[in-house]
Amino acid sequence: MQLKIKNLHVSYGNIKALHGINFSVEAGEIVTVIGANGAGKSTTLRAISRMIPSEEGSVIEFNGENILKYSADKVVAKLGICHVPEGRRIFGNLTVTENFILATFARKDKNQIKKDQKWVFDLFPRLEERKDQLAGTLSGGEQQMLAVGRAYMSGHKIMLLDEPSMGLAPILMLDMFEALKEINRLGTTILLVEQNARLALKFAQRGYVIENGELVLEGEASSLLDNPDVKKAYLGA
Amino acid sequence: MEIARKFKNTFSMVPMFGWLSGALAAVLVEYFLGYNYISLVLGLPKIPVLFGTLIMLKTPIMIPSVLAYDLIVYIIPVLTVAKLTAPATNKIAGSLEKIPIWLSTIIHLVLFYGIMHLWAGINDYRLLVLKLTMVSIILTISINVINGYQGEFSCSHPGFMAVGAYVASILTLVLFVNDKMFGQALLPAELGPWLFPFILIAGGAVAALSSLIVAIPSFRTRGDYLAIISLAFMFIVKSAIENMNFIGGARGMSSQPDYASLPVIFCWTILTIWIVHNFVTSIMGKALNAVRDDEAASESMTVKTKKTKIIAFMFGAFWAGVAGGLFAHILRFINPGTFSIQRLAEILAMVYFGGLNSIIGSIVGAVSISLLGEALRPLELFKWIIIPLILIFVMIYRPYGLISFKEINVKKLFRSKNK
Amino acid sequence: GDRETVIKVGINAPLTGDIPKVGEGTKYAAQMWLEDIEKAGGLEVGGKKYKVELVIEDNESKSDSAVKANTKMITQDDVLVIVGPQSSAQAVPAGEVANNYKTTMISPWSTNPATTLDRPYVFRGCFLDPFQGPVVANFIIEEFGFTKAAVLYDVASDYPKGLAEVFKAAWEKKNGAGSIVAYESFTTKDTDFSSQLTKIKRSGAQVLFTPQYYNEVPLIVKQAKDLGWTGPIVGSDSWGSAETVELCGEPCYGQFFSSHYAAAGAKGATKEFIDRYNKAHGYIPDDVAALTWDALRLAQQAIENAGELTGKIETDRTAVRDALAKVKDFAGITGNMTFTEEGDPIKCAVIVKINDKGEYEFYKSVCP
Amino acid sequence: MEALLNVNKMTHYFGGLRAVYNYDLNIKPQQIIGLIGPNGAGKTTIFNLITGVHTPTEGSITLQDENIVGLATNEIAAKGLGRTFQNLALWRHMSVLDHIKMAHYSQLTYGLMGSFFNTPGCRKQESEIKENSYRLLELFDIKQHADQLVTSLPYGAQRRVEMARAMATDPKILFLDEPTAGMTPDELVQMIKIIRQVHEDFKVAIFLIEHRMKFVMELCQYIQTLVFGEMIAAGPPEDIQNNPKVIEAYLGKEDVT
Amino acid sequence: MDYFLQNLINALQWGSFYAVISIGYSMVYGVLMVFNFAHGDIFMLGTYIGFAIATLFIAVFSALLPTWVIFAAVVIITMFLASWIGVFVEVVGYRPLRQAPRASAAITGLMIGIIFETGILIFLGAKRLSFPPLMESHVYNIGGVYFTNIKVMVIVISLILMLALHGLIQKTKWGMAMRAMSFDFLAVPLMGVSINIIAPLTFAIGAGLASVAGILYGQAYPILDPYMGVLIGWKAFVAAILGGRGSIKGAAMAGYLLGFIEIFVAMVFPSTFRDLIAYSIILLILTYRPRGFFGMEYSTKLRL
Ligand SMILES: Nc1ncnc2c1ncn2[C@@H]1O[C@H](COP(=O)(O)OP(=O)(O)OP(=O)(O)O)[C@@H](O)[C@H]1O
Ligand SMILES: Nc1ncnc2c1ncn2[C@@H]1O[C@H](COP(=O)(O)OP(=O)(O)OP(=O)(O)O)[C@@H](O)[C@H]1O
Ligand SMILES: [Mg+2]
Ligand SMILES: [Mg+2]
Repeated sequence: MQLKIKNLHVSYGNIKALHGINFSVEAGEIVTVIGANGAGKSTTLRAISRMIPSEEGSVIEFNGENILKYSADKVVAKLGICHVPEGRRIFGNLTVTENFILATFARKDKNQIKKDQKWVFDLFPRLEERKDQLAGTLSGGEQQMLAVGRAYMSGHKIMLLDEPSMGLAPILMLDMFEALKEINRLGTTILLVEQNARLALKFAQRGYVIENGELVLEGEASSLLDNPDVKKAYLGA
Repeated sequence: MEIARKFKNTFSMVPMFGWLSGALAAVLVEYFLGYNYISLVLGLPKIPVLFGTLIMLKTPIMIPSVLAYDLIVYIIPVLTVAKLTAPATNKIAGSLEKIPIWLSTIIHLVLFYGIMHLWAGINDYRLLVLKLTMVSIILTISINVINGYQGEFSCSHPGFMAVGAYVASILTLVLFVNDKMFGQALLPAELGPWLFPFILIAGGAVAALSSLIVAIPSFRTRGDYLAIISLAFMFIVKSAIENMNFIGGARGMSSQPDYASLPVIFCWTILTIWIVHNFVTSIMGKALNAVRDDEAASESMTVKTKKTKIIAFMFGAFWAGVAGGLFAHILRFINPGTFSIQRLAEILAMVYFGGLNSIIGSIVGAVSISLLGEALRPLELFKWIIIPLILIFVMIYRPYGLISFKEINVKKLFRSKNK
Repeated sequence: GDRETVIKVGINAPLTGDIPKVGEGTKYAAQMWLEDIEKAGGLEVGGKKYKVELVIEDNESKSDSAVKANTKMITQDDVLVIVGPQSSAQAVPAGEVANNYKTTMISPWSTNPATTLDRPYVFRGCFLDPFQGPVVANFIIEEFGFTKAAVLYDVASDYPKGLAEVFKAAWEKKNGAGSIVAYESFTTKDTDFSSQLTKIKRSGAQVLFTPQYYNEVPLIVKQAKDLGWTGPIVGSDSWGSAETVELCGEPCYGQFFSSHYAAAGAKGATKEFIDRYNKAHGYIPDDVAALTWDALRLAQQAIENAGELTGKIETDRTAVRDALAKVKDFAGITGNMTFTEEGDPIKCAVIVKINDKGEYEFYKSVCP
Repeated sequence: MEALLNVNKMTHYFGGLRAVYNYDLNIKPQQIIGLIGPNGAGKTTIFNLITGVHTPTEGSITLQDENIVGLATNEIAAKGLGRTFQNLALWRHMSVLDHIKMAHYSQLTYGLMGSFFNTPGCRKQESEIKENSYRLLELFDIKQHADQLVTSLPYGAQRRVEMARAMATDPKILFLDEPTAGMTPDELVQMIKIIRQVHEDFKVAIFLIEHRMKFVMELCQYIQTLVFGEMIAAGPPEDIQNNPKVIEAYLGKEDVT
Repeated sequence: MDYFLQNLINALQWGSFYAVISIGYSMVYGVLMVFNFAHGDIFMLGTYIGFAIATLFIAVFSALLPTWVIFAAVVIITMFLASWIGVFVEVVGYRPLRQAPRASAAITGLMIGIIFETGILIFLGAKRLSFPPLMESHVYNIGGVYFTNIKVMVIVISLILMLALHGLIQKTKWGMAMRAMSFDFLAVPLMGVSINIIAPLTFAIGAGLASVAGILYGQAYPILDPYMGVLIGWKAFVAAILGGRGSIKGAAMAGYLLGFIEIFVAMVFPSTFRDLIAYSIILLILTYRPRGFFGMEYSTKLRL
């Protein structure tokens, strides 16, 4: 079990967003979390990458190690958990290359960094063409590629993806998922959050469904695709 | 905790009218018994001026006496009268609810003014502090229009205030006073107090016009850059006045007539609160908020953003100018140095301490900082450690200020608490 | 009432703000005075000894604060007399308050005529700008025989600006219009005067007059030297602080300024005061301290001369004022004083030379 | 039928970047038109050009035969172009009700003095606007949130606030920029319903940008496809769906939505 | 001509101070997007620390070590100590307010500044101090243009500092982290970078720069008082923003510009009008260049 989450509670001020979530992800798997707006999907990812604090009693373990004792930057630097946040959050005032350099801030393995960089540019040739451009001037799809590539560079034992398809043209969406498959094939576990449930379930091996901060369903992706409740609520009958 | 809850329960049914009655009782007690009996018995040299804080800090031995004084003169009368008369005052409040709200507001205000008048009448220092505090209230509300409601970081307020102060001073000196600077008065001095409101308005109007220097660049630039423009404006005004020798230059102007009496200032404060309240609660005024939160969206929602910005600056500057005019006639001396960075820091402290986007917040901010500044006088230097520390804590725990995004609701305020 | 009558003396001083050193000198001088009174068991008025209290208020170097401080001391603390504020910017508005409440106020250091003008209750302890300006101008003309002078002053500050104007008028009266070849200014808290000094140097001026405070003088003198200025630099009473030369060092040696008193080589009561102050606080008192001391002694004499204290503060205050106005030939440590109608003392100015040891040496005395 | 809005040969450059080239548009009353195209094709830019946020480098825009190029955004909006924003542009410190009220700005008649002194005229108009606002809130099913701050609302509700706000400006044409971004299919179905209802109740024309083909196909009578600022295809939904150029540049082979 | 050259040197020296102080300001401002109203007082405190160190070193080592060693040692030790003031200000005044409106952080900065001023006044009394000269001053005269070795040193060291800082910000990954933080500080930890290290580091560099400026300032204008940082702090604020949000290059240029305006306006016009004209020029510049010199257009913020 690579990632194990037990009894995860999170609140924003007085608003309780997660009420005790339990799930786990095996190494090399692609797992998706689906749910309506505001269900708590992004919150789950943020809790894992320590962008927000979890409440007392929550357990998040990575390869048996307690994540909660690390701060957000250590989670990336020490454990190799990378997070593609909602809304991309690329650094618009830095060039594409600088975004990549920054992602490797805590890494010491110079050679591997070079290899990773080359691999990312091979995966997204568009980025290599624009490597000296300010990231803020990239188109939406390019920014999304940068966000994924950058996350990959910061460490890639497991990648947390928050709605990578948001606002992408259909054709780009396909490219993006191809790329993610490739990343997974090379050994990165993927935990994917998506609004586009059909796409996500087609892509993933297993899936979880969150409603109002609670886990309500889990199972093989294909079985969820056939589940009548899921169909009705998330796939559009 | 338990006590606090009990206390709250006991007094939750006292209406505003009841509290005012209590305060009136307290002030009457002080007026008639304060000097000759209570303070004498307690061994105080005089009636303590700001609830005794000054005496306490200067001579700590007096602390028990002062506390006893406050208890006997203020706390006990206010609480007992408020509590005892609650049934009666609730009835009154109930019947006041039936008359038009403006009438009931006026009744409350008259009562409130009466109390203040008595309280301030006991000692001229109190009176002066009260006057300057009210000017601070006007000033803080007016800067809140720009920095809070409209969301700019404007540093030009001392400049607006200076313009208002100088224009009003020049007018009163030219029109009503025989002085060295402008010679014979043009009008009989008896007219002065009657025309004083127009003079203040003129000061405000010129300040409002001068604010265009900041408002017009604000079409193209916002935030930090505008902060610099407004700061430059402040320096420009100061330097311009220093160069105008016919109005005294750096030396300043003095001998303004004594027109800024307590009732005059009180009326202006209430007028400011009333007009600014009306404005910021109307759609026209809420456009300020819209422009602050998202200018582009406002444009697309038909809001005239340029006009709105100009209004915000001119409106804020107008009241700052009025406050400046009042200030000049309280102090009866102004010089450019009065309107400098130090004043800016003070105004900013008041508005951000009190709370953005809220008139009550501004009142609270102005009153607390003004009174704190006076009350901590005996600490001399340490005052300037304590006040900043308080401000830092407020900013950390309430980043928008003590009371922010909250408007006055007169109806609720004066409501009868009979359940 | 049954309250004990205590004589309260208010001190309105800039303890914080721009010129805290002035506030400090004021406070120390006042405390020394109080010590003396206490040693004597109080102040004797009309055969009765009264306890004396000091009420020291900070005016933060701000005019509104000075007004508040005066109002507080008068209406709340019931002070009998007020000493201060020091700078004209605060003394002018604060004097208005004192006069309105018919309370005697003595500003030790304010040289602006407006402070006492038409205010029967306001006095001062020093000479005025219109007197000092010509004194300096005449001194330079007599001493050096120069005909072209430059002035450098702070336009935003009341005192330097006023004095610069008076000096200019006096100089041009003697040497003709245009004999002030450079009349340059800066703003409070500026520290770089290179542009103005470059201009002054180019103007061909033979002497530079700069009526600035002790924090600017060292900078002006040093920068002038750095820019190749070799002529004398002359100042006014605001140079009088011991810090001027301490901060300035050698470049200031040999310069002249007009003042109320000269510390080096002082004799008698003046020396006594200087030594006592120096012992208590570790430095030579500046003119502010000396003038404050004199102002307090003046107040003391007026109170003693008032006849008797009725305990009714309004009456007593007026009695003190009348007594003060009558004071003749008061022997202060900064010179002998007699008040004019306006409440300004007629007293001599001293030209001080900063000698090679950096001491303030008496050079000559100019009397009106 | 007479055209409401006419855009003719519009071209726009951002510095050296050609964002829109030779673009034509013609909207008739009550028409629903869709605009699709890859990311960065210039769709939002077209919205911004028509609504006056940017002024086109070349070309003409007329609204009911009146030239609107060069007018300020608020003037154009007041003439009847209401819009929503791609990334939600709500006023974060204002309540939902205030949002709707604010959008009535161009209809205010009481003037500054009216608002300073709270004149009867001002009070009357403000209460009328308030009533009207509640009506809109009800229609968009957000009345229960009226006094809440928008930031505390769920995302879908925020989108509805935006749309209600746009309707409050009393538009003749409603511009919607990706109205279903980030919505679940379920919510998407709801949104289709709301838009249909708005279309019927208010008799407005609608011009919308979307990436969700299901939505576009179902709602629009006419679709334009933009690639690199140039229109590569336009026509009824069926034609577009099967247009090989559109498939190549935008849709891709597999149906993913 | 020599008149002009003389003023050019004057302006270069004076502008150098504005430039160094405003790049220190711009460090913090550019990264954390807060107005650091405490910066002027950090400069003041840095100068006092420099004073203490310099006095100590001159007393103890002046016979043993050459001047330049003492100078270098004083600069380095002062920088090190002063940078902790920056860390302190960050931790106490700004960290708790990271999510708060920027104006609130500006107010805390202002207040921390007042505490520093008053603190110095309480501990050291009202006495002003004179900064000891770290090297002997020589006046040179070339063709009627006077300058001192101190002036030259001030200008040279300022330029070196600016270039070094520019390199740090543009070329190193630490600099990238700082710039990234100015864009979106919440996303920075996702890169494995701790904002609780970058933010204080930025403040520390800003404070360190301020203290070097303080030492240089102490050489040229050797009078220290608790309020010495107030006006210069506000002017650095003007310069930092005039230069453009977060642009070190811009802040330096604007600093020099401010110095040049002040010197040359006084040269050409009557000096009483100096502030009036100088600030009118700044107002006009910003009216026509509403984003300062190098202010970057934040596409994410401008796009609809
Ligand atoms: N910064 C925040 N402050 C307060 N509440 C928040 C914040 N972020 C999220 N929430 C609330 O927490 C809950 C869960 O939000 P979350 O962003 O995790 O949902 P989500 O499933 O990712 O939804 P979406 O599909 O809209 O991204 C929602 O009710 C949301 O309103
Ligand atoms: N203000 C601006 N300055 C410079 N370039 C801009 C500006 N606004 C947009 N652009 C550029 O114009 C092009 C078109 O952008 P636009 O926002 O119209 O795309 P879009 O079709 O709406 O894409 P998406 O589907 O991703 O929203 C992009 O390359 C963008 O970077
Ligand atoms: Mg989410
Ligand atoms: Mg778009």
